[in-house]
Amino acid sequence: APRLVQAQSGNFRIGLILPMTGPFASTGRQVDAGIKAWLRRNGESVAGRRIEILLRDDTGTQPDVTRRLAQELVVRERVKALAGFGLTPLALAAAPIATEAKVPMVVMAAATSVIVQRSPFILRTSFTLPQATAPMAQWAAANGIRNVATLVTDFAPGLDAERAFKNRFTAAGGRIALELRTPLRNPDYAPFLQRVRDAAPEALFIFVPSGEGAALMKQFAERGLAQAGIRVIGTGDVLDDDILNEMGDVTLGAITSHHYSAAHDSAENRAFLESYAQVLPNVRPNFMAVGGFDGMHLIAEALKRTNGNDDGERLVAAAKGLSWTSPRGPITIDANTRDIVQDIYIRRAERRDGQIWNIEFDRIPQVRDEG
Amino acid sequence: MIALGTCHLTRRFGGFTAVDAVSFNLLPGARHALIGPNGAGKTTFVNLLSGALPASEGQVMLFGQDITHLPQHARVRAGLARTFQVNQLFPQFTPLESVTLAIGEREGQGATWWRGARHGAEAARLLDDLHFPEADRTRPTAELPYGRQRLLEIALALALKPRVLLLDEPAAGVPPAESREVMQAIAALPRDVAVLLIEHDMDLVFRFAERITVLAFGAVLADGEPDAIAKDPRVREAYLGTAEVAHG
Amino acid sequence: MRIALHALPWLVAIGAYFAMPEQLPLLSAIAIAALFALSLDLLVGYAGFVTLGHAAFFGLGAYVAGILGQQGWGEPISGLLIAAAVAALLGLVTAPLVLRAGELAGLMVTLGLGLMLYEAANKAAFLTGGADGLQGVEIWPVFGAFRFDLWGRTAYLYSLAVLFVLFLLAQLLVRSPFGLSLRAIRENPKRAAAIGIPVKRRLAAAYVIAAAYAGVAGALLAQTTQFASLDALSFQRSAEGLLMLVLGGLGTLYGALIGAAAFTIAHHTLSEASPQFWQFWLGIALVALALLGRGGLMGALRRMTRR
Amino acid sequence: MADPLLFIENLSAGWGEGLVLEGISLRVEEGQALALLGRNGAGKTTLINTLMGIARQRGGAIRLAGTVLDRLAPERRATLGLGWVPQERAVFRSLTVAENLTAVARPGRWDEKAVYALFPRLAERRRNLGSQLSGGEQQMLAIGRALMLNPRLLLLDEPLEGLAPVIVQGLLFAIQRLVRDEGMAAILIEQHATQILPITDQAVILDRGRIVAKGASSQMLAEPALLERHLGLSLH
Amino acid sequence: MTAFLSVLLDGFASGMLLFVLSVGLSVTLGLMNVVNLAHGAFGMVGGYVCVVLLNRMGVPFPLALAGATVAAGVLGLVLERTLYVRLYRRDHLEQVLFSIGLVFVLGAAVDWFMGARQQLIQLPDWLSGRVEFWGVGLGRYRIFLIAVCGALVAALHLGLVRTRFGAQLRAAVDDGVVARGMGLPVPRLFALTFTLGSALAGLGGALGVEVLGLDPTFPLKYMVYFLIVVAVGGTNTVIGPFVAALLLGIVDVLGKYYVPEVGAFIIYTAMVVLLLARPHGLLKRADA
Ligand SMILES: Nc1ncnc2c1ncn2[C@@H]1O[C@H](COP(=O)(O)OP(=O)(O)OP(=O)(O)O)[C@@H](O)[C@H]1O
Ligand SMILES: Nc1ncnc2c1ncn2[C@@H]1O[C@H](COP(=O)(O)OP(=O)(O)OP(=O)(O)O)[C@@H](O)[C@H]1O
Ligand SMILES: [Mg+2]
Ligand SMILES: [Mg+2]
Repeated sequence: APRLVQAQSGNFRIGLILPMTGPFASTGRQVDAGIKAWLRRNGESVAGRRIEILLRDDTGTQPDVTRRLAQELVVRERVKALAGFGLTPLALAAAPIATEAKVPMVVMAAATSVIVQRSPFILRTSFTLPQATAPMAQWAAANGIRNVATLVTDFAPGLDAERAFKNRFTAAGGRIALELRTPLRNPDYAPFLQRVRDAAPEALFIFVPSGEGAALMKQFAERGLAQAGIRVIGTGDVLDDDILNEMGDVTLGAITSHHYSAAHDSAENRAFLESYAQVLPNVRPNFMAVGGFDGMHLIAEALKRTNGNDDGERLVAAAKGLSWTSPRGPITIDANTRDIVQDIYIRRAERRDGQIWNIEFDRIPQVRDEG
Repeated sequence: MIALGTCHLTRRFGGFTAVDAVSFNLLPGARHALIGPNGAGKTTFVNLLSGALPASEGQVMLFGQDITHLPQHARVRAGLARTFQVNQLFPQFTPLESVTLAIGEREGQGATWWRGARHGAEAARLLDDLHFPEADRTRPTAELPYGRQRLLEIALALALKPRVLLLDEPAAGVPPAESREVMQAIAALPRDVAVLLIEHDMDLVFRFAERITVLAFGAVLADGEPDAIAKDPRVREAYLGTAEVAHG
Repeated sequence: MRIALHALPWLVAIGAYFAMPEQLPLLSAIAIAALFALSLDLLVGYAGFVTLGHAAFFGLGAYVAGILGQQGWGEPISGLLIAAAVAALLGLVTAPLVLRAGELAGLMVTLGLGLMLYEAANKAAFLTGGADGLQGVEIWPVFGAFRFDLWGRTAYLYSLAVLFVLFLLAQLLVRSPFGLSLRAIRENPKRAAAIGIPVKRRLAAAYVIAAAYAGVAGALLAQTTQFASLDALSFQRSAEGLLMLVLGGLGTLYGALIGAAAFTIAHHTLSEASPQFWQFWLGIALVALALLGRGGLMGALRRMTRR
Repeated sequence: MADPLLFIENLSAGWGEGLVLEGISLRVEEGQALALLGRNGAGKTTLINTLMGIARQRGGAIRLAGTVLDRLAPERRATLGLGWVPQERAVFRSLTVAENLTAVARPGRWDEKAVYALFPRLAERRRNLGSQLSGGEQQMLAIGRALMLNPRLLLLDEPLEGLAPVIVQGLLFAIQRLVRDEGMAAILIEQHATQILPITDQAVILDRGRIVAKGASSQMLAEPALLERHLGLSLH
Repeated sequence: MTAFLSVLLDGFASGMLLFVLSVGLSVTLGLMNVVNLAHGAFGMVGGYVCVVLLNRMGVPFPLALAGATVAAGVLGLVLERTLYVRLYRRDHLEQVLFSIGLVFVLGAAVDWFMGARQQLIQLPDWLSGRVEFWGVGLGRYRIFLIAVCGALVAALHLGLVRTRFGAQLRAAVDDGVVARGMGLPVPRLFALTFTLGSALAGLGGALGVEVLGLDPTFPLKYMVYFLIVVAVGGTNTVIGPFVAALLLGIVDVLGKYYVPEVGAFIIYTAMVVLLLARPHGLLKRADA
């Protein structure tokens, strides 16, 4: 009968499960490239063990496939860590495998609050929506916006964002004029935006999955909402660096809050951009990429701390409480929640040197998930 | 008692009336022919009787029971069987399979799911009676020559042991020698089975029929003994032309 | 000789358990996909009724079994039976709608109903967990003795056993007069009605049976993975089931098994070898098969053995 | 000697791998009608379908007015002058009667009006779909459709089937006129030999894929024993 | 009231787009009876060609549209001559197998060359922004869509369905063997029509980039919608799918505006109800 063999030498295998095809393929490509960028920069050997990545495609839509892939990776390929996880349901489906197999599971992209609670072996290097959203609500309230409509995609992260925004914004004395949820599939934003126009709020808060922001922003401009005096605020997903530049002038002036912008001004980020460009030329890294980069860093650091011992419980223990300076800024893996604590930036879309960037102009330090 | 009767049976297609208030009776054991020009509404009439088409107006009675609104299969259960002018067969089934299936349905075993089909022997006997060549019985129907398919068309109806049998041009495409055999098999059906024959082959019609109804433009043009029909000038003009009519 | 041929797939399946102890999760996935394809074969292959919404029954079965397990009734076998019954009930309720419309429209009605159920499950998050999937499913050991383990041993043997039993039942069914009448309806519904076959009722029966089968397949998935998600109800699931069936060959029952195995293995191996571009190679395989082989893999096999 | 209109030599043909016809040799001159007789399954339809390039020709030669047809696609044969009335009629179901005629029309004496004059019933049903015609109406349409091609050689596979006696008379008369007066040639298949022998010039009897008798139609009519032997037909 | 009109017009435009995207399928599936689920893939190719012409080569938008149409048409022609010809007489389900395979291949190929990211275009000025009529606003691009689509419907109806060509095509579909026996050049008819269907798909894909976005999952993402339009509209016509697309577009947009909570339910329910009421298509009566 098969058995988990406790190998302490040889390659350290990481099972990386990502949506490499399907509607969320760009997430997978970014995370994967982020990891490759880290390996290129830091070498493939950690604590005397060669890092070996086994990449699997979960197509982004099938939790049972994700689960099966995780199961196979631990049973057959004997990976010592699971990583990746582009979407919440997929991460949730794999969580029991991590628990049962006792391997660390590093969530690099999925962003709903609950995920980390589903297994004591889960660690997160992406972000959570409440974490990114609350500062936006606070900023809006502090900058004289009293009356906001919200528009989010109707799935778990969207609901997280909606709730977080509402709580924080109303607590700060603001008013939610209208709450709209758009379907995940075939969203035609026109009718929703028409309602926003009818309601005439001072600003529209938006969360949509990355990639969708383009259509939404175009519609926003076409309907003349800006002329009607409605501002756009949102989380960074809307103005994803991946396609921000192609989205064009309609984005200019939009205010978003997020943990990473490719325009972040630091030595770490410049180094990251450089190695990333070697992996995926002509593509700007986005917040998914930095989640992959930092996730790889987290695994490597933990492995260093255990001196190459790949016991899952020891790895997780070693990872807890780690702090370092990431391309996005200073971050910490909370020792209790295993979730990420990081700075959130308020950014404005601006044109610099012919390209459009999210330029950070305000910072809320060390934000925790309040999910 | 009337085997099959209609009362003001009407069928319209859009603005076109294909069957126009036809009242018609078929007696038990009748050997009755229905003739008429092309497009007179004969096939439509059969479709109304068998339930393949719903009637626009009027009634259909089978042995005193109103079957106007019964679905097709219920009419078959009640003893009404038909053949089609254009072959309607199961192309991938062999003739033996097709007939076995029909017999099984007749015996009410079509919903049986826990064992195989029976009645193979009875099917073989029926095909024997119709002189259906042995070699053609186990080939897929689609590969059979046309004439053989016509014969199978009739075999399927006979397998149902109907009390009323509607035949829509059974002899078309069958050589005269064989069609005579077929008609003999039909004539040899039990005397209480009523048969309604639609046919354009006047030899066959006058050999077979004891009574003839002529349909034209959806309505009954004439009805009576073969001799009277053959002499009726209206029928000659609309349908028979100058054809010689054999008397059998 | 014939018997040996019939036993072959099952011997292979049992052999695989011993030969590939590390591939059991994949093998279970194949068994479940095979059962789903089998249920489609009854409906599409035999009765000739194409559906694009069969995942509705699969997903319903999955959620029923999953919710039972979540709410404290984790007994697997009764879970399967209840899932089958609920799926059959949905089949019974929707059959008149689907059959009313006729061929192309009926096909699209199945699609529409499937999509509606998907949306309903998405909205009913309190019951289904919505887009996050159903959490906290606990399934008890089979016969109180065999726990669903990490290696997937129990999962595989359990799925295989269920598949085997239902396959035998399906075989009985298609060889019976009932099965013959379904084929007759597929071949020529007009004549079928004229020899006294209640066409709609038979099709409805086939629809309900296929629904129950699909429900069991879904329940198996939920039980062996202890999880259920919206994707079990998705159009993609329906379409994939059809692909497997056509790939294997319609109207043979074995085609469903072979198609499910071939498709799942090809998908798995190709996507492992090339996580980004596996669809290219899978696509080439499907195109080639469609061009070369009439009657799918079963057709090709038959032609080979006839030589 | 000039080529006849249709020249068939030592033809063998069938469906798929199977062989149905063997050693068929025939010629049809312009302005001639040929009766093709034989029991069910004798291969009459197969012969016509081979001429059309639909059944598979396995050996021998077919020439139409000197042009070798052997490898030509069916549509080429039709444009060279074959006018086909298939046994199953096969009218185009989703086309109206008028469309059935005009879609295949080629210039010549036969146009929509001429067809309607031959079959007044079709004129009445002009806007009906092909699938909504009665059996006899479909037969008329199939014949009319073939005439619309203005062919040199008509191939009529049981054209009388399902037609009312009065229509049959008219049609037989029309075919006779076509052949005698317009110089069209025709091959006619019919189960009732006695109906077409009077209007054809020569006759051929097929049995199990071979020609078993051949001769002038008038002569055949005069030899009931021959017909009876090969067709199982007693004339009275 | 003006809000209602505005939303109604949006629905109208959205239906028009749906029509342009699906009309190619009503040609291949509806007229030719080929279950070409790869329809969306031709649309995707059109979309990518448009993006490349526009963004990388700076071709003006109308020319890029034409380029997309031609490119998809040529691709369709090549594939028809080499592959689709072999499938005409096959089972519908085998056509499904084939065309899904083709979707996978083309999707992966596009991914290889262009990546998996969303592709975006910038419209020329004369097509961006919005005009107001009596207080009812409508985007310029949507007006453009309505115009293009109206022209297409008229052209297709008069030039394809109601002509001798259309009758010959339907004859070829009804019975290809007999049609050839009647002298109709069936292979050529099919090749031409398939090319037309693919070209229309390409045009639809190119027109859709601005509104729907574009990535390699495009063919599968919208497949269901194409099928709905053709099924609800009925085969053998382009007016039917046109009405169906309009109806679905309007119902969908109005539903999202007035009862956003019900989400995608509305369009599916509308489809099922329409199908049950008119199983043979919007314009056909059941027994006709
Ligand atoms: N679905 C339909 N729609 C419109 N007209 C129809 C339809 N079905 C039949 N008809 C018309 O009804 C008339 C009667 O047709 P029917 O088939 O009953 O004739 P018939 O008497 O059987 O003729 P035949 O001897 O040629 O078989 C025909 O003119 C036909 O065109
Ligand atoms: N489409 C086909 N595919 C395969 N075999 C066929 C096909 N059509 C005819 N055959 C076979 O060819 C042989 C000759 O049949 P054919 O149809 O030519 O006879 P026929 O003389 O026209 O008979 P009938 O009087 O019944 O029309 C038969 O054995 C038949 O089974
Ligand atoms: Mg008739
Ligand atoms: Mg014949």
